[in-house]
Amino acid sequence: MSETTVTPTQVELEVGYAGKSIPRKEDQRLVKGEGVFADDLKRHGMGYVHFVRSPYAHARIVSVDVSQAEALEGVYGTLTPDEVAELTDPFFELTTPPGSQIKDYALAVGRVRHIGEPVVAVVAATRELARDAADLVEVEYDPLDVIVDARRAQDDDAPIIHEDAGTNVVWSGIFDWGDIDGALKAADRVVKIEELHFDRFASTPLECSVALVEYERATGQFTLYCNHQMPGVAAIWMGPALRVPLDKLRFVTHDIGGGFGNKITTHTYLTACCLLARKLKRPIQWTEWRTDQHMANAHGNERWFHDIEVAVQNDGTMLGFKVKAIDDCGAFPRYEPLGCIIWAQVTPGLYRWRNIRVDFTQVVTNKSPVAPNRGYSRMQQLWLTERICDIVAHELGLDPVEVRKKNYVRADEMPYETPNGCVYDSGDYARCLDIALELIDYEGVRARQEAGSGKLIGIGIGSTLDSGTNNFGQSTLLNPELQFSGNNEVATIKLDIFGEIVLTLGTVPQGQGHETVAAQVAADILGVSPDQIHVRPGHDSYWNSHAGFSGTYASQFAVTGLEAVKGATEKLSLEIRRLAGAVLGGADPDDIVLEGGFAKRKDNPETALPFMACGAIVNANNAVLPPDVRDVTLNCRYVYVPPFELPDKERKFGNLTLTYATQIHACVVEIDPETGDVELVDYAAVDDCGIRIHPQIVEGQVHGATVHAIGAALYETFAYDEYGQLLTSNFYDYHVPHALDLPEIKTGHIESPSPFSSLGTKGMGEGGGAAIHAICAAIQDALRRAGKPAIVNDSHNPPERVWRMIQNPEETATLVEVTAQ
Amino acid sequence: MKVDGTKEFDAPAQLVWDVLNDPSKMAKLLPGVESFDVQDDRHWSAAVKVPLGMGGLKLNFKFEKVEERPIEYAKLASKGQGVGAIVSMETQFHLTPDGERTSMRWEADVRVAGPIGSMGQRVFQPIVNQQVTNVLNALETQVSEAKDGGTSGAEQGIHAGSPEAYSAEPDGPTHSAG
Amino acid sequence: MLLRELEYARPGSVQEAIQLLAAREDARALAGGQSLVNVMKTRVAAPELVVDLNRIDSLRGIRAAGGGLEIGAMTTYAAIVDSPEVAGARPILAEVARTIADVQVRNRGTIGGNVCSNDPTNHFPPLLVALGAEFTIAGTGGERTVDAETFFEGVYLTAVQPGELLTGIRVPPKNGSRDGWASITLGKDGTGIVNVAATVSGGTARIAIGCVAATPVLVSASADETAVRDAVRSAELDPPSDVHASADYRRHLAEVLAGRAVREAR
Amino acid sequence: MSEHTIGVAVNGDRYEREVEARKLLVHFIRDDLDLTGTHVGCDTGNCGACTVLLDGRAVKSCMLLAVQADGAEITTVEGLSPEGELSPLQQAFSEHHALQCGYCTPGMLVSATYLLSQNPSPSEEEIRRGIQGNICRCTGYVNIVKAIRAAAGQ
Repeated sequence: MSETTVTPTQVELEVGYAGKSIPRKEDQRLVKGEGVFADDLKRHGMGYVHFVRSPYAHARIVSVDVSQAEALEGVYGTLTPDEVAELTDPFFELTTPPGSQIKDYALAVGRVRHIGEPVVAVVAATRELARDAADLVEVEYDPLDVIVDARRAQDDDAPIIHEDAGTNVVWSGIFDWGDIDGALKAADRVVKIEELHFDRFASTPLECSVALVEYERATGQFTLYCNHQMPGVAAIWMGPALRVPLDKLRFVTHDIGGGFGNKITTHTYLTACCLLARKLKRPIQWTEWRTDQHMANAHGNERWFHDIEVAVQNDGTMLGFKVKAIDDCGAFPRYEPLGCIIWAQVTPGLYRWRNIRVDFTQVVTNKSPVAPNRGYSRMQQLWLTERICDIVAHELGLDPVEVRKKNYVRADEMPYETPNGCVYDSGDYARCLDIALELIDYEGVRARQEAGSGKLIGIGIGSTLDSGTNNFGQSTLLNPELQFSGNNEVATIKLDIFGEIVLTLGTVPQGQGHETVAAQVAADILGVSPDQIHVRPGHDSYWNSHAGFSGTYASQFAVTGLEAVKGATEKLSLEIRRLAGAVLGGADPDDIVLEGGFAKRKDNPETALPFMACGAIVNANNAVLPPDVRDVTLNCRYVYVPPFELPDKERKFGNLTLTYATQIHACVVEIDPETGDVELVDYAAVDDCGIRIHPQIVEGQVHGATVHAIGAALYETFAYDEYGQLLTSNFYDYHVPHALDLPEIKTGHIESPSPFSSLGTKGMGEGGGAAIHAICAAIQDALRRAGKPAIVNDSHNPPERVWRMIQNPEETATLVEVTAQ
Repeated sequence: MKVDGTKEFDAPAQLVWDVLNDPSKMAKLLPGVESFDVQDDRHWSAAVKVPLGMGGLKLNFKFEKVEERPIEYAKLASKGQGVGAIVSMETQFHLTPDGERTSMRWEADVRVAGPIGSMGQRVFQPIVNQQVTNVLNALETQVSEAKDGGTSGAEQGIHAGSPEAYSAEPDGPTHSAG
Repeated sequence: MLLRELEYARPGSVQEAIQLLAAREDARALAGGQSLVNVMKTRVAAPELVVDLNRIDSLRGIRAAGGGLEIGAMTTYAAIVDSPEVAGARPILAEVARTIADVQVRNRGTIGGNVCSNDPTNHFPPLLVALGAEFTIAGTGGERTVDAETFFEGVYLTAVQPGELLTGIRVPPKNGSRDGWASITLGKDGTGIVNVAATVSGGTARIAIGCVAATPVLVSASADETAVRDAVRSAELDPPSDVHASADYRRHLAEVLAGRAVREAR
Repeated sequence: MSEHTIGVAVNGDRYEREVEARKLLVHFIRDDLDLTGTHVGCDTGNCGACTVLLDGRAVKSCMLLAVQADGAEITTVEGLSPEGELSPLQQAFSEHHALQCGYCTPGMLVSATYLLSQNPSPSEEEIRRGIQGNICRCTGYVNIVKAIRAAAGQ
């Protein structure tokens, strides 16, 4: 089942590119080092920014003195908190009062609330000088008590991080679907789990955040060459804060060195750069360093689950569960509290559970703000559902494989409506699981476990869903005042004067190969090869090929992006065929076929109009045009709008997302019983994302998402000490997987076409953190097989934690209680 | 991080107290002091270069005596600021006279903020140990000098990089988490 | 990434280097730079003068000497990995060097830099203590030799004084002994959590443990695993606690790894 | 300010420039020579995005001062293939989808080039060891290993 498509180097000219792994258009420039990343740009007279950052997790700013810094030769100027407070308004908050009273600015105003928070910006002629000057800025702080543990944020004696809000709670609400109280009464047993913790980590794209900002005084126009991955949303934050209309903020991206959601909330820095460009009358260049990125940009959401109660029948069938969740969003909400609802896209995981109550609270702490991170908010929920499966199975003495199969939504139930109104479009979870188990030789490993060896062997399964194409109406379930709903994406395609086909996307790719995949879809419609379609790299809001939700996030390109490409290209195809029909003797557009760069009459293929002629006529020779095709522009913009409705705010009910790709992963671990060191010895990832346009790219996304989750499970953690000091601020201590850390990752797939997208595709790429769930399950399996009754209660399991579970399994075993009734 | 320990002196408590409460003598206790300035008997400051192999870490320290009960107890707060690091320290001394000898119990709570704080967690504890050992050795020298009424010992100073500054100290620091 | 202003000198001889180092209080020797440059990027270290040793040829090279080895301080990890002399005399040096970080670091990083920076997680300090290496230090007053037990003085501190230079390391002959190494790292070849080196000779194991105190802790025991573990358990360890491992866990690892290093010594 | 005149040959072109002693080699390559294929992905020498060949050996150019490279021959990603063509490794990276965002790719290609120069037919373990100093956040290294094997004719 493990498959890799070897790409032919020569592509034959033929119709039917979709579904084939053709060489990526992006690769030519990237393998030669000719990619254009934001830090590669330079401008005459530009100044380099260095941010002076807080050494404290929580402190009052007593005074700021930039005089020495400004006096240094080569320094162009500074930006202080007082200036920011005067020149900008706080960024708008998505949540309800009192959380919405939180004031978030480009620099720390009045207080610092996490380590590394930018306090002053200094601009100088060189990077080094800017840093020299930053060292001369004097900031006096009065340290305040800190909160690093989200569980303490609501205590009476907890320091209040945002006095304007008067509480550390950002958002709080209860989601109640079905009848969990009835289910808990009716069930044979109730399994109670006291506490589980989903740890804090981030995908840490290798390219940090960057911007080069120019300001044109004549027009008040800002141009931001940057690597923001969702510029439309950045503009919505920044325009009002800077008190400028949105069109005055032109965003340009080109190649982006990975995003994974971590480049959605850089608007604070971009705003500071805008203010500096305007104040200092010169282009401003900002490059974030890795340590800064770790301390003060975008962590993933950390979440605590308390008082879980699962209603279970003796045969392992589960009726549902209830839980109290506390989400830790760090010092500022920014994209939050959207994480308080996004999880609900996968409320019951892959399971047929009808009764679920979630009491959800999000709080601020003195840690780095969070941002959407690959698998955003769903992977926390999916980790919970997977932990529930394994803990219930082990406590009841059942096989986790059988428990999953018994509870999975079945293929014949698709499309399946979850208790909260989401619609799982298609899939066959049990079949995917069988494939995954076969790939790791499940029976063989079970036999090895029985035989025993020096190492503790464990098998784990992670079953997840990658929900793609958000219905932004879900935000109204958090805040009924918000005016967001649905989704959209744009593509524009034109046939130019010399016959070039130019495709412009609204998406903001960061390595997903959009240029290639979009060209495949357009090529099939236009009857040309993908080589003949120029897809503009990156994004430029001046192209006017974007809409409010444009961007690359939330596993949606294969649906929103490609539907837009398809829509625009079909429009262009129709225009070409109308034009050719009119020129070639008045044929009906349906009687014209596009092939090999010609529009041909079906009844007489020798009668054909080359695309070049089409482009030339419309653009430069239009006096010859027949009157009924004078509306043809050969420049077609299409906005794709998925079929969503507003959710029911009262019941918190509705379809929150359009497609659900499936990931079923299985792994084998070997644990050194003396040290707790976990070695991943076998790994299989089975994916079902419907129809695959470019199988190799899909497989690449599976590899990437898997390794992010492996890193989170074993190595990566943003750990803080009690004073709010980040202990893993660089790649020495924040260990991301290197080549030697990983086994070969086997892949398999099935294709269950989505009934909700015209290409049968589903968004994919985020995955659901399946490796975290699989590795936790495998560790628990190994412990149980060794007679240790421990449960894995944390998503992050470094050697010492595993060693402690081996030494003292009771410590976590006592978190679980099973009552029979 | 909290460190504490005890130290015995072959000198009367008053003498130990005098050394501990004389800023100019205190200055000599600190490793790598480059300059020293006394504002009043409760406030003083020092420019310090903490010796580290890859180059000294320069910090400007301000000291304040926040509490004292002669001759048995004193509490000092200090804060050192430098590039990449802010070191805050709270130090307490308890002296118990034992005839011509004195027993000193001490506690220090050291906090490091700034980029270095996030980098060197595993090395703070040994580095703090080293510095504490230095201070205790220097203190012993000062006390015995004061007892002898001479000054020569202090000036020969314990070179921060010299081996004797770091020899294992039987009554050196112990740790508690923090 | 942005260093403070500094001056740079590139001496061609040890004598010249020592003169430069002795003349300026804030001068630092720059060996492979795989640690020092990093520290300078943070500006926590900011030497005013950097004395680059990379063009002093006499500091490089590995020589077989009386069954043992003489290794120049500026010999890179890569050179140790590839050295036939090392393979013949003390192959453990190559086996350990091979696990330091990665290819690029091994191409620049030097054994002298490794021991002089003396970070508790470094590989060579415990290894060279176990092997009983000797260190040659040159200064304006001439050369002196220091044994491994006294060379390492504290975190980031060694017997090399300001104005001095480590020029070479002498590793004694194997003489029938067996050398072993065991470590737990953060990921494969990542930051060390605990490192243990052992040399077993005539039924006695000489064990040096890294990252359980400011300097490698030397323990001797009879060479069976139980005795080794007992000896480590009763040794005076003062392990740091950090984000990767508590002091207790490090203490436990020291014991387990010491047993393994001895058991697997070859 | 301490300035030095240095001479280097990068991808066969000779340059003579004044540099501040404190300037890192990677900034010299990117900012002074405008060879922006060499990237910066961290500030601690872990990620390998800045890997170049210095006198034929793979090194991380963020861990050297530019002045240290005086007199050296340097190869960056821009020098891996003749004008207009791809090297077998570059070709294999594209064919096997060994890159997604492409940010680590220049350093990865330089490390892989170095590996094959030292060991023309490496095992999978040797390949992984050879790229251990290069972090990729997109591919999980699966297809990178595959591409290097393919370029080595395996």
